[in-house]
Amino acid sequence: MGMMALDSHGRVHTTTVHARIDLATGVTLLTLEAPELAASVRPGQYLMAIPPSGESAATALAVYDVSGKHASILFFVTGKRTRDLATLTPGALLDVVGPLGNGFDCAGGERDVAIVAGGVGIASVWLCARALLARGARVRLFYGARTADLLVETQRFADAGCELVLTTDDGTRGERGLVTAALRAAAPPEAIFACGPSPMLRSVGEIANELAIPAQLSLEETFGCGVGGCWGCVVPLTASSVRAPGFPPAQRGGSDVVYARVCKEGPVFLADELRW
Amino acid sequence: MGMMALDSHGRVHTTTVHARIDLATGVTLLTLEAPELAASVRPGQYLMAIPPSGESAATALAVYDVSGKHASILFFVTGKRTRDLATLTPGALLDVVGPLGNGFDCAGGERDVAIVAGGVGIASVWLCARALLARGARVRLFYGARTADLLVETQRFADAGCELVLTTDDGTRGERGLVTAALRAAAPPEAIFACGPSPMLRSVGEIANELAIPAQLSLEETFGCGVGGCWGCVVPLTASSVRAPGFPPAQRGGSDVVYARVCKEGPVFLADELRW
Amino acid sequence: MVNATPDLSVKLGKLRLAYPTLMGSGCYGSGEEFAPFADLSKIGGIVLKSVTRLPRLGNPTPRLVHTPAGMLNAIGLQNPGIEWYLERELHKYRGRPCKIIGSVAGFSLDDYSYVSQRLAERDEIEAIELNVSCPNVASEGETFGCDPDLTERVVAAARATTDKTLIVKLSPNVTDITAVARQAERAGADALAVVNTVRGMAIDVDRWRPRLGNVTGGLSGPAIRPIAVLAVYEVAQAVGIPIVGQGGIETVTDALEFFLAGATAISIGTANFTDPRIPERIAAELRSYLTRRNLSSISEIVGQANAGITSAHQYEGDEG
Amino acid sequence: MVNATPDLSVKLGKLRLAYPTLMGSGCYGSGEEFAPFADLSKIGGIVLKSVTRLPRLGNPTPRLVHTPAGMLNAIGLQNPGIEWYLERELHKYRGRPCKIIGSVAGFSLDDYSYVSQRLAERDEIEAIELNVSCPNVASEGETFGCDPDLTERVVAAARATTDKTLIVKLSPNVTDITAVARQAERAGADALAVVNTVRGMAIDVDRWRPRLGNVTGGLSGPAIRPIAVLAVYEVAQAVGIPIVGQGGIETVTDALEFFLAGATAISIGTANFTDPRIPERIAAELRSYLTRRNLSSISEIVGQANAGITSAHQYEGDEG
Ligand SMILES: Cc1cc2nc3c(=O)[nH]c(=O)nc-3n(C[C@H](O)[C@H](O)[C@H](O)COP(=O)(O)OP(=O)(O)OC[C@H]3O[C@@H](n4cnc5c(N)ncnc54)[C@H](O)[C@@H]3O)c2cc1C
Ligand SMILES: Cc1cc2nc3c(=O)[nH]c(=O)nc-3n(C[C@H](O)[C@H](O)[C@H](O)COP(=O)(O)OP(=O)(O)OC[C@H]3O[C@@H](n4cnc5c(N)ncnc54)[C@H](O)[C@@H]3O)c2cc1C
Ligand SMILES: Cc1cc2nc3c(=O)[nH]c(=O)nc-3n(C[C@H](O)[C@H](O)[C@H](O)COP(=O)(O)O)c2cc1C
Ligand SMILES: Cc1cc2nc3c(=O)[nH]c(=O)nc-3n(C[C@H](O)[C@H](O)[C@H](O)COP(=O)(O)O)c2cc1C
Ligand code: FES
Ligand code: FES
Repeated sequence: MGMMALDSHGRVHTTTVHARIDLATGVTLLTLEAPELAASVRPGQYLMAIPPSGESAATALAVYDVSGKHASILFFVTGKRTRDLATLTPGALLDVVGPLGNGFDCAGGERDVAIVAGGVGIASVWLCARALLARGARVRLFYGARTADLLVETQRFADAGCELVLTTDDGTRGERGLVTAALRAAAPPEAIFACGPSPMLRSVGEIANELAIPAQLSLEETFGCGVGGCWGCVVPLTASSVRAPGFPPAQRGGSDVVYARVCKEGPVFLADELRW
Repeated sequence: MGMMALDSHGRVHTTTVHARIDLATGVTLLTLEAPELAASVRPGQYLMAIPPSGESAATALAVYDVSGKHASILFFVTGKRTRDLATLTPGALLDVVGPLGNGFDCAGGERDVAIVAGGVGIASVWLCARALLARGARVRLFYGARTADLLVETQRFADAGCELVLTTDDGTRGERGLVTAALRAAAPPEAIFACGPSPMLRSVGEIANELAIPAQLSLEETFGCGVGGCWGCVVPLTASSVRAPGFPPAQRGGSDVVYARVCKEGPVFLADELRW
Repeated sequence: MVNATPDLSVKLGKLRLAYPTLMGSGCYGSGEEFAPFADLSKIGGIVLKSVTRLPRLGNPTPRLVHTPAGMLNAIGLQNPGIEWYLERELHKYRGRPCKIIGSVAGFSLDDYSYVSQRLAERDEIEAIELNVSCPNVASEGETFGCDPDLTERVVAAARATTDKTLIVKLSPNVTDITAVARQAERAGADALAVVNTVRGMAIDVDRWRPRLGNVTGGLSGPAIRPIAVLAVYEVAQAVGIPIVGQGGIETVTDALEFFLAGATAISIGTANFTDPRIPERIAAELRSYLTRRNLSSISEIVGQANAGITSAHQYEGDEG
Repeated sequence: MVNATPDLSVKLGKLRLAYPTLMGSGCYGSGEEFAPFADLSKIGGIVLKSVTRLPRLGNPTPRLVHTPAGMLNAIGLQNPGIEWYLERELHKYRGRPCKIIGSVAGFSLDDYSYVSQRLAERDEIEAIELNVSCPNVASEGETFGCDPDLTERVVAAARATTDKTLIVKLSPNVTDITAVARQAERAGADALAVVNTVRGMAIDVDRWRPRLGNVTGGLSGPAIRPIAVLAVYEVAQAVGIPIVGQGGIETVTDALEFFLAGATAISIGTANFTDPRIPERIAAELRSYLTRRNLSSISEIVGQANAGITSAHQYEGDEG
């Protein structure tokens, strides 16, 4: 299965907060006026949000949606930096670097695909879902969260034509349990696109590899620079991967591995090239 | 001249931001709904604002004004903590500790008094001006700032009946130069009440001592705890001062000095007890 | 056990604390300053400001500078000296609803043993902390804590003067803190306070001068937490006596990092300058954390971040 | 002079920088990663990621943790090894509009001299920085920088291999950094980089494990600035060679603190993760600061926070 061309050219954009919606306590959707960014984003790409306070590192955030001159971000307040971003209101300026990274390849021929999202992972898959639906694929969204309130934007996906399979850890909405259990229980799709915490992505990868289904996984590692300069965000790949950086491989667990940068070679990788 | 009883009993109050006015870029006036605080504040007292972000130390801020169940603070954004506070909008919660410290004694018999304020010092003197005017004193406000925009709230003082003498470093409003020069040039008052940066207060103190005018100076040291526990905010006093803490004095510059805590024994001290 | 409220009490040598939280020396006065805002019956104890043999005026001003996620201080051990202290200060501490720990600083072996003895004689004082790590007194203070052998001698001298719990407070400003820790243990320390402030400095770029009257100061607050957590983690593997972890603790998460690294108790200093309710809040949240995990006592998590991980990872870290 | 634009150029040994700003090793890749966002002709130079004799896979993940006003990293010197590096990486650096400085790390004297020599031979490389202070490689790396005598030998070995500017990067994780600095100078260093990261650790309180794959890491960012400013201030009084100040520089004020403390140039690392425009902004604001004060060159402020203040204050600090 082919992936889109490696490397992408982000820029620094000064954007203006156009609208703000609080989807749940601690979950914010900001729509930014950012014409050039909006015009150049591809599904699964992200941006680095430069902290309005000037303090602390920039924060990696998926570009959730784009329309016209607007691009939006959807984030969960988990610490200082997202708390900073959550103070922004319409009219405020926000500098961002992007679009960055290699996103999902939605141009494959599969007719029946599954999107698997866990927690904030939902922010990385909307553009992907839209592209897949646009080319006429059946799209099932397997979406899990800790509790009902944190299952956000489900209506948007449903209205667009996705079939929703929801799960919560506490059973307050959808099936109780892990989203990967729901995936396993369902009829196998032809391809999988997933974003969420590492444990979830690992088991999505296992499922995909068992069933020999191609799976594109969008990883969330802690970022430093976000642009390929610090090697802080790496993940082990099989040395033969097209995305493996030109480095001498090392033996690990019986195979040749190379650490690739999630921010630069990724954030999307194929399940069968990951060696974690 | 008598000062009011030492020691004051502050408490932690959870207040709600009632109104916000941006007096100039980087100068914010927040009115807080804080009934008990408003009821107990005396002129020249301050509070410690607990950072809404939870990060960094609390910030010492004068209680600018009180009316009914409202108390207000007026602050200049100089760094991280005031920047944090400047993100607050009506409806937001702000916890504060106060009222704290020993403020101005406005109950003296002087009929013709001068209030000297430099920069943010203006925030500490409004309640003092009001009290002095209320007992029929002639009040001249000598007020200096870097530039015209930073001379805030002048109308309020004028409307209340103060005679204003304004100065700016750049001459954009009032006389060009230091506010202390204006004080020196004016007819001597019977008493002085002052708040501002240390260099200003030192020369106000010198003027007062030369002319043998009683002067109450509200000091601005960098605070740690703000409640007397860390001895970080001290200023040297003559050992004979009523406010000198019970510590063995040490010889310095030919006189017996003791370090007193600006947060606890102050922030207001008499010009003739300071040994800085 | 599951339904019983978890036990937060801990022991440091003979000293039993109802809560595993001490208030850091020099940060909490005598407690009375904070009493209007904090419930002293909900903290383990207060470590008093360090006292010396002779009175000290302390450092010139300014003594404090706020820095990113922290604070520099150079108080310079302002204190009235031990005699005055015993006569006119100590009585204040009677009847505090928490433990009172005296802190001793000095410039010679004699200083430390003399002041320790005079303090320990008094029954207001339930334990002694030796501050061999104050960075703000033209360095003599700190040299003790930066030299394992000097530390051993100071501790031995103080140890000889009292049976009360003896806590030795270590400096992070050393190449190998475990060497100092081992000597302190050997010399008879009952517990170690890890760590004191990290030496630092700030400069006024308008006036081209140091921002502290003393030029240099001690850095505290969240900025130093990763440094302090590591110090606790390493010292815990080097000694068998309990550790009082400190350095930037502001939340229950921060506190848990120290317990998991190997601290038996924690100390809260600078966070009291952020919000005086923090110590009580941390105690309450520690209890709910333990309850959520069906743990019956804080002691069950002490050092749990520790087991066997190091070697494995470092092996892999050396690959390539 | 007043009207001429102030001169920001500085010299480190033979190396002349158009701007007094280097990009910290390991933080800026080869520069190409930042080129779309930053104007490389407005920075002094880039210190490349440290390279070792043999390839290194680097540390297991996670390698980064964000901490208050800072960041812990434990990359573990991931690099392809010197041979591969010379063959397949170095060509990238040709024609960069700023200086390129190679960084050498190792585990033996041989490593350092061999890699220094191989790098220095290449004309893409205009100076060598010796990283004797990496805290993330199971400690061997750092031991060199924590021992004055080992440091002297490593520096002497590298010095013998090249006439190009040799910068020695010091560790803050020592009791007395000036001792190491003096030995490095004696052994022939042309300049000192002060300081590398401070050792630290963070613990995951949900999973009871260290948050870094390598357990411990190096703390960088504004959190360590007061520690780094003091290190520069003290080293500047101990040696005569120029200092490249670093540790938490994010703004022109931060940069000025380092120059006033005694740094001839500064290095910017973690701040590039906040905003890639920071180095260019700092250079521009340094220029206006000098202009406002009618100064003709950055060199006029180097070490100005220093003169004679110390003694006066510390005398007073001992009063009481
Ligand atoms: C490519 C990419 C795209 C992303 N897209 C999005 C997105 O669209 N929306 C979104 O919300 N996020 C997204 N993320 C994740 C986001 O960048 C991170 O969550 C970021 O760290 C948030 O920063 P913070 O400072 O707010 O939280 P941090 O301070 O970094 O905290 C992060 C987590 O660490 C935990 N933590 C902190 N200290 C401890 C401790 N001692 N023990 C245990 N846990 C602790 C916190 O509780 C929190 O869960 C993305 C990440 C990547 C790599
Ligand atoms: C009793 C009392 C009452 C007060 N009342 C008020 C009030 O009513 N309103 C008000 O606005 N303020 C008031 N203050 C002052 C206020 O508490 C302080 O300004 C406080 O430090 C603001 O905190 P900050 O974190 O925003 O700024 P900080 O981060 O503390 O910065 C304070 C100052 O230090 C400067 N600075 C930082 N680093 C450097 C450097 N390297 N070189 C040179 N300068 C540097 C900053 O530019 C800034 O001017 C009061 C203080 C006291 C003691
Ligand atoms: C203002 C101030 C004064 C201090 N004075 C002392 C002292 O006299 N003796 C001592 O052992 N430690 C002293 N310390 C260190 C603290 O007790 C504590 O060990 C250190 O600040 C780290 O913890 P923290 O980050 O929670 O403050 C002082 C700290 C501060 C901030
Ligand atoms: C992710 C990361 C990787 C680093 N790698 C190296 C390295 O390979 N060699 C080195 O000498 N310093 C390395 N450093 C240290 C930096 O070059 C710099 O000295 C230090 O981070 C302090 O400066 P700062 O606070 O501006 O980042 C690294 C720092 C970071 C944050
Ligand atoms: S975050 Fe720096 S290389 Fe990926
Ligand atoms: S600020 Fe702590 S004693 Fe005044």
